[in-house]
Amino acid sequence: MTGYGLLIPELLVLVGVAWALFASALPGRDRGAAIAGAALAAVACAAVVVQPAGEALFGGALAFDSTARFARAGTAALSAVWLLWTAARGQGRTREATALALFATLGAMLMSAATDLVTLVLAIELATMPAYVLMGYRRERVEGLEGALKYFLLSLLTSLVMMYGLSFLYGVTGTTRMAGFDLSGAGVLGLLAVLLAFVGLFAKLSAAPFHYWAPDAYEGAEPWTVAFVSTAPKVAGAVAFVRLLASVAATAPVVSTIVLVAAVASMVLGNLAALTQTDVRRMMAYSGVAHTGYLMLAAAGAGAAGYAAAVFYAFAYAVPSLGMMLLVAEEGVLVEDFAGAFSRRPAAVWGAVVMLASLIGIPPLVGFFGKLTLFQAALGAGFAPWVVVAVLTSVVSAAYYLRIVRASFFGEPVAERAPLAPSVAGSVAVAMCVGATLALGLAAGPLLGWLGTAIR
Amino acid sequence: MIMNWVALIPALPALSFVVLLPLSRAMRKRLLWLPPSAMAASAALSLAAFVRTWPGGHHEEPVWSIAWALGHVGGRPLELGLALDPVAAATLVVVTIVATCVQIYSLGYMHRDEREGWYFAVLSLFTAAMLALVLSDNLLLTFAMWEMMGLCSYLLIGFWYELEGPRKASQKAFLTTRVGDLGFLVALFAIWANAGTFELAEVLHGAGEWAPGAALVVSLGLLWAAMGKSAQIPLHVWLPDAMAGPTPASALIHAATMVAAGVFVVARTLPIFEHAPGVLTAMMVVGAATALAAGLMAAVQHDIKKVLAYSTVSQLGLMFVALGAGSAVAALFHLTTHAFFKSLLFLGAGVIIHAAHTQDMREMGGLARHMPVTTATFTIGSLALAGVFPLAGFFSKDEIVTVLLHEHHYVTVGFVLLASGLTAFYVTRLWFRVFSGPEQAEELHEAHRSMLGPMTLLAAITLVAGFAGPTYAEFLGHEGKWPEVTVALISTLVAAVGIGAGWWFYGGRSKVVNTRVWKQRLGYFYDALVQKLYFDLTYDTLFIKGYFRASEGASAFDAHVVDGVVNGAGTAWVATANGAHAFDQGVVDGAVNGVADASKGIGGLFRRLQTGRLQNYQRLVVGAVVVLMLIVIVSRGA
Amino acid sequence: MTDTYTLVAFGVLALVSVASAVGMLTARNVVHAAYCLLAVSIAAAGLFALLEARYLALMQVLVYAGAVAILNLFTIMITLRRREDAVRPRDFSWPGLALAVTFFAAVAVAVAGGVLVPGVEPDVFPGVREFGERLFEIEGWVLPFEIASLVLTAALVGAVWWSREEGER
Amino acid sequence: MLSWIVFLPLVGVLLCAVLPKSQAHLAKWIALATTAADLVLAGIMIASFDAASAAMQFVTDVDWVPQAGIRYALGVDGMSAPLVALSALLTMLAVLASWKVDKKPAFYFAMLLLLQVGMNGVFAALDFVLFYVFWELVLVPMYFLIAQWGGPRREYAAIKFFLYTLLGSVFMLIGIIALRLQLGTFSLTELAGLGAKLPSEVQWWLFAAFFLGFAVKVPVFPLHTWLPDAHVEAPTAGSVLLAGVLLKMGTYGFLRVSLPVLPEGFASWQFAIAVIAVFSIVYGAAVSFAQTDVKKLVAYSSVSHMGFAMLGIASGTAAGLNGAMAVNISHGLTTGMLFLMIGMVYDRTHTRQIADLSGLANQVPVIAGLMAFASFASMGLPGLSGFVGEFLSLLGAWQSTGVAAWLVIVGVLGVLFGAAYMLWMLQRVVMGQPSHIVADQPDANLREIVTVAPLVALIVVIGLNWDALLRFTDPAMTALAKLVGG
Amino acid sequence: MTLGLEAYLMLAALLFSAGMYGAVSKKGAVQVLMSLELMAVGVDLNLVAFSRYVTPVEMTGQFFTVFVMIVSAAEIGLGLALVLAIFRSARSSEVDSLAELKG
Repeated sequence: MTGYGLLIPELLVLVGVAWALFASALPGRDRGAAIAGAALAAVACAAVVVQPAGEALFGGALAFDSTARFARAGTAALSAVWLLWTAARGQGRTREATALALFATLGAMLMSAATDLVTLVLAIELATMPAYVLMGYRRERVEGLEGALKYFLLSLLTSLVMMYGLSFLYGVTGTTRMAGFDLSGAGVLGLLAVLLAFVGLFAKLSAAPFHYWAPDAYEGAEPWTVAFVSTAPKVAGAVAFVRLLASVAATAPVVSTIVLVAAVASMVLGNLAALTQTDVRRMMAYSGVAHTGYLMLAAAGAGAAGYAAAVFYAFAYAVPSLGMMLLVAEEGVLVEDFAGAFSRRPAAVWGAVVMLASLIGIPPLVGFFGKLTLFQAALGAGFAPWVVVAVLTSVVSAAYYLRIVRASFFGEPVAERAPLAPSVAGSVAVAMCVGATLALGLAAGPLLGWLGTAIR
Repeated sequence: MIMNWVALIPALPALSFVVLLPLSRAMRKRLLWLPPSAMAASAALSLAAFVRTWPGGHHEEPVWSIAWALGHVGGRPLELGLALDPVAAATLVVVTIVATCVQIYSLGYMHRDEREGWYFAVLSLFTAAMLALVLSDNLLLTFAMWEMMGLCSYLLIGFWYELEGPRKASQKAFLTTRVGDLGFLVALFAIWANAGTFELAEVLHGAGEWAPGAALVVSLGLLWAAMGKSAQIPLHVWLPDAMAGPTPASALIHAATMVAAGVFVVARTLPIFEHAPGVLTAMMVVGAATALAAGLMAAVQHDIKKVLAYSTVSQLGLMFVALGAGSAVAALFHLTTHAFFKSLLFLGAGVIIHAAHTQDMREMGGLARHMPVTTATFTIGSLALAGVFPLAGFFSKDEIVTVLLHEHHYVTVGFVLLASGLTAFYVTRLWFRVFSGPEQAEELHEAHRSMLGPMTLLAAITLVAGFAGPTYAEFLGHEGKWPEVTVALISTLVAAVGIGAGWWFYGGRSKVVNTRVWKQRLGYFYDALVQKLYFDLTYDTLFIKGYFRASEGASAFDAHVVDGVVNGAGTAWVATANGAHAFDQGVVDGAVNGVADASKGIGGLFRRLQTGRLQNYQRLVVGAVVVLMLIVIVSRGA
Repeated sequence: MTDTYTLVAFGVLALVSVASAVGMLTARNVVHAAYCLLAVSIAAAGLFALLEARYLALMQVLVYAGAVAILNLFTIMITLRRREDAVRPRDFSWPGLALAVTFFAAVAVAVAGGVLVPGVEPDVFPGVREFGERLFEIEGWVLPFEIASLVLTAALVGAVWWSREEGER
Repeated sequence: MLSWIVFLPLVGVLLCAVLPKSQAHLAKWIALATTAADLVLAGIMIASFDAASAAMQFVTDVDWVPQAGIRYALGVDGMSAPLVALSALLTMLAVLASWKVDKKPAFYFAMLLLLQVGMNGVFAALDFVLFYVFWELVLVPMYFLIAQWGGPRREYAAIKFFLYTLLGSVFMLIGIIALRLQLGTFSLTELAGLGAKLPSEVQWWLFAAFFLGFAVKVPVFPLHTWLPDAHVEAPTAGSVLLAGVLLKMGTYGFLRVSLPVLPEGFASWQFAIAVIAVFSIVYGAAVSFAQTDVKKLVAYSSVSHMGFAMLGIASGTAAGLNGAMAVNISHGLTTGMLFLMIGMVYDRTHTRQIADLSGLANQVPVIAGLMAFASFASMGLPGLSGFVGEFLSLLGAWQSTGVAAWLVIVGVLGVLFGAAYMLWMLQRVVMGQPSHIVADQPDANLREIVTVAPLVALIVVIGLNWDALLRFTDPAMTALAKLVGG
Repeated sequence: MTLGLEAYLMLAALLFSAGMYGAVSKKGAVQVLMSLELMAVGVDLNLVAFSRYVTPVEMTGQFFTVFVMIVSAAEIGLGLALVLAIFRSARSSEVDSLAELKG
């Protein structure tokens, strides 16, 4: 099944998009579209898993190595879960959201396989374009739109800077294929090109000091849309980041220092700011920044182990935080809204505890193994002091994650809340996230094995 | 021939404790016959053991020994063992006889107390511990029994724990003796470090080749422990207060056995002390000082039991003097005789207190006429204590004096004679206060048969025991001889002087003696004695109150400072977070918003499209980019 | 060694583009700014032609000068309710300028110091025909082309969604 | 076999979780059954344990995350077998002690059983990451036990406990990974020999990282401030397990990791640990003397007792290390019993203030007797298990070259101060006239006596026959002492 | 002086920086969008210059430019749509401004 058969998962997602666009004509309208989308995404994920690693396509533009397959499967799975939840709990007209989400998934899947600058840029755009719309999905809520506008303008600025950097990168190396970069002779311009290129990627992954858009955008947007935007593209983003880093790191060592600076800044700033948040969306935004910091700490190690750890960690972050955001969408955006949640929905709250524990890094959950391999790579690269910073900040992260747990277990419910309409599919989606957090923790072996050391 | 029945001697009383422990009060009351009979059986066995070890004398192998492994540390076995040798056999007899007398006596004395069962259980446990200590041939087992006795004395002193007095006294006793025990622990560590075993024979045998300071450390430790247990100055403060316990218990513990354990252990381990001569002299000094000081304090006490308590301290001082002079035999012989007549005196005091319903001698008088047997036995005991001729006290004290003369410690002899004189004085003072003079209590009547029986037995032994001196010495393997005539004369003279002074002050008077006239004349010296030489005062303020304040301070320090510092780190982190958040909201945002609001003039509509906050974000982003670019260029360029 | 014709052309076009860019930034009136932007686009098209990218010049004129500029004006017109709204207050910001200048200086220094390996000059530059052929080669740019089409569709869906009238289920 | 001992309680947890709301009261029976079964298994393990060999027994060793070199390896040797048995025993007694818990019982017993999984796992784990997994796993249930069923300031105490231990353990994680990078393995048995090869500079830093992780748990001054809060606020069963088992994970960490793997690191830190240990002994005793809450008094006493264990460890000699293990086990028994007794008193009088309680002996003689017994045992009276640990630790410290003699003498003072605060507590609480609160309170019922009986038996058995415990620990500790050159 | 690659790059950089200034300082959303368009032009010029001088035969730069143009056009279109959406919803929500409208 070599050759263009490799693209079947992408095609399936495309079919999902089409279905969503013509949903009004197809059975089930919004709900049908979401369910179909979820099913197709799930099948796509299965297809990726089944396919063996194929050789590059389109003259090296798309490489289907194990890291790409891991990211494509992960992205498809995440969006499948999200779509399942939307099908159950989505209010109002959600078929456009389904379409846009699937577009973004497609973009992310391509992004993770792209080994050509042009393809990469286009895939990134395809992944982020729908995100702008999803952020401002509720047309009637002006704050939502304003948040989306801010996000859009800042994101456009950073992607233009990235494109400017990539243009220099192409200019200096003469080729757009990532494999072939040799910046040793390029002098200052080469470094500048790399720096500008990474600015865009930093912004996409919401790493400090380019993370400013995330808290405001998350706060303005609908929690269920934020759930998708903040998690699904992250894995692919990490792969793209790592792939570009790998291609330039050898010949431009300064880049790993830049990445290291950004990593430490993200860890400290992210955790520090999250401590004081009362809106869970802003808290998860800042925690996203912090986790990107951890991820980049491993990538900065510029070793095969570091890259694999970074990508695995992105997935280990994405799964629980998707579950948490979906819970936020159900329970309410403020920490107080979680008060007394345990008496209302014990199972869901237990799920939240598991997911938050994984974000903190409590074993035997997937977050712990993510952090373990990550610290191992970072220590291997001699970043002992920075690992200490990472370790301290993850203790701080325990402080603010626990606030949610404390509220849901011991808080007194402020206002009498109408019990949420029980929905099987909704809780199944959350349950899948919780299950994945637990199972992947115990079965970290095969996952890490699958990731292997594709990226040198 | 296997004499394993010897192990029964300590086992029987221990068994009675184990039997009585789980029972309810009523059940214990019904089984009250068990402890005394167990004790009597143990006494019989001790006598049998004594006969079996006759003629004694000094030879390598103990008559019987048994050992068992307690544990393995670093591969080496940690053994415990019992052994029967002449010293042990003799002391066993003494202890069991006194203990049996006390148990029988207690049947009468304690029968009205509803927790009587518990009293007998603990008494039996105590005796078991003492017997095990006597038989022990292993210093670790000795220490274990040593502390077990401490526990039993704590429980017995604090028997009436509803009252404030016994509660405080028991705690004081336990802690003061434990201060002493620390010395024992250090000695054990040094022994294990040097000899690698606690087996007494091996330890003594190898004592020569130890590291230089080791013998000193061990002997100092053992001395300190003995001072704690045998209430020598400065660790004597607990014994007078220990009188708050039941009198028969005091009779057994604070006359015959526990306090004597210190002397016994030092006697056993004397060869080690020989390797640290300085400690021997120190012991002699401590002994002499204690004998004299305790004697003085006994002379001013009004509580009959306190007088006897200080007298015990003083007599133990004498034993320490004997040990200091290097003669274990003299010390052990005095220990034996003292055990008999002091327990007799205590039991007598018990009867007196029951009769006079008070412990204060000033409210007693004229008991002689109504309690003939008690008076007789008590008189024999007092005379023995005073050191009058045919009685046991005279012989054992003289032996100590002869040893001292033989070792040329003339200064100490002076102290000892002075102390003996004092002893004679306060004994007569006590006798006259209690038995002569006007009766102050109504219907004085003789004690019950079960209480008088043991007292007469002890009185009989006190009469006879003196003459056993030389045979006792030979039994222990030393050549025994009668005290020289000169020494005998001197000590009788001293005793006579003491008794005479006693009679002159307190004897032959019709009305109650008032001592106010003497208080003025002796003035502050008298007050010092009454204040027990200010030992208690200094200990209370210095150690006890000091420790209270120190622990209050430590607790406050821990709750506020250490907790604060460590929590502080956490709160500091949150504070910086709040600071950063405020900065981000207020300053960065405010400035820009300020500008935006100013432009409100052009209609609210555009405000919506205002990109106030966005501007500053974009500036921050571009600023970051520019800064990074400069870094790259500068670093590259340089 | 390039002939004077291209030199002059480059000078003019460069001048025009920079002037209109500055014009756009300093224009008080938003509409004038839109026109300046149009001018920059056209100048850029000229430059592309100079750089032997004739197809791109055409694309630039069609896409930017045509569609995008119109869109700009269109949005401005809608959001302007009164004539004077167009006139915006002076919003010159020193920090902005400082940042931009330093950015330019940094890039300029980098470019000057940069070691650029020029490719071998062909005698005839590939024209629109080669561009067209190369575009759809499998090894060439068909994949980016497909992805670009998807991007456009996504943007279309987003734009339609945002501009849809509320209420229609 | 070991996997059963570790994961059997998980079955109980699932059963409790799935219990319908109406049968919540069945939870305690499920808990009792599972912990009893676990205890039986532990008993069989102890019985069939070959004391002579110092090697690991009942080993199961299978791949878990091969890529990262993490293995699922369980095994016990002379050091961990008694600890696993202690944990199994104390958990069953804790279940018995919380018979009257009526607030969300299913959740409560599920947490208790989850705690046992963690505790058994820590002592049985041979792979360092597995060790770390169980080490952290213990945090979550204990957090909930304190936060949900604790006293008035429970939330603060729970958070403080969680963050303190997490901070310590996170440094340990760095140490684990550093070891993996330096020596290439996570397996504790392999690491034991390899550590010596590391340069002493690295060993110094690694020892410091592990020291921080383990010292928080022991606890050692100045990292101990979480202990009094956690103890006072935790429910009885929580305190029993917290003091009985969780504190032992710290010293166990030292004995299993720090000493064998980093001998030179240990040598450079030896004197410092000895000083801290002796300071903890005296400081803990002094502070507990001034406490007004009896539970806080016992909590601080744990600081003092664990100070003896640390002194034993610092000595590095066979006697000292055996002493440390003896303190571990006997402190678990005595303090566990003390907390159970305090729990009984609290169930009746609903107060723990020493001022309010007095005259227990007359009113509730059985409880008073048992409390006095536990106090004398924890005071280190010969013939009871407390003395074994303290005596051997001090003996080992005296022999050890690394520990100065004067330090041991100050340590011996600790024995005196220990007696002081215990007697002072006994005198005010057990003796004297029954206060109005204590008056007409019922004496201990059968369940309570059965809860405490095994502890009394073990305290006496170990006290009289030291080999009951040393038979297990001596081979392992002698080997360790040789490794450390004590 | 040969009209080399540097000249074009300088010009492109100038345009890009100008656009960046606008993006950072302009108040109105539309103006910011236009500044971003200016930056896009700078990027395109940069790419075409590289294509002409570095890879004249393969014309990679030109293809790159084409796609960059498409993408930025799409983005700007979406941006304007967003601006209009805000405008429409704000106008309906701001009752008082409606009044002005009538006046």
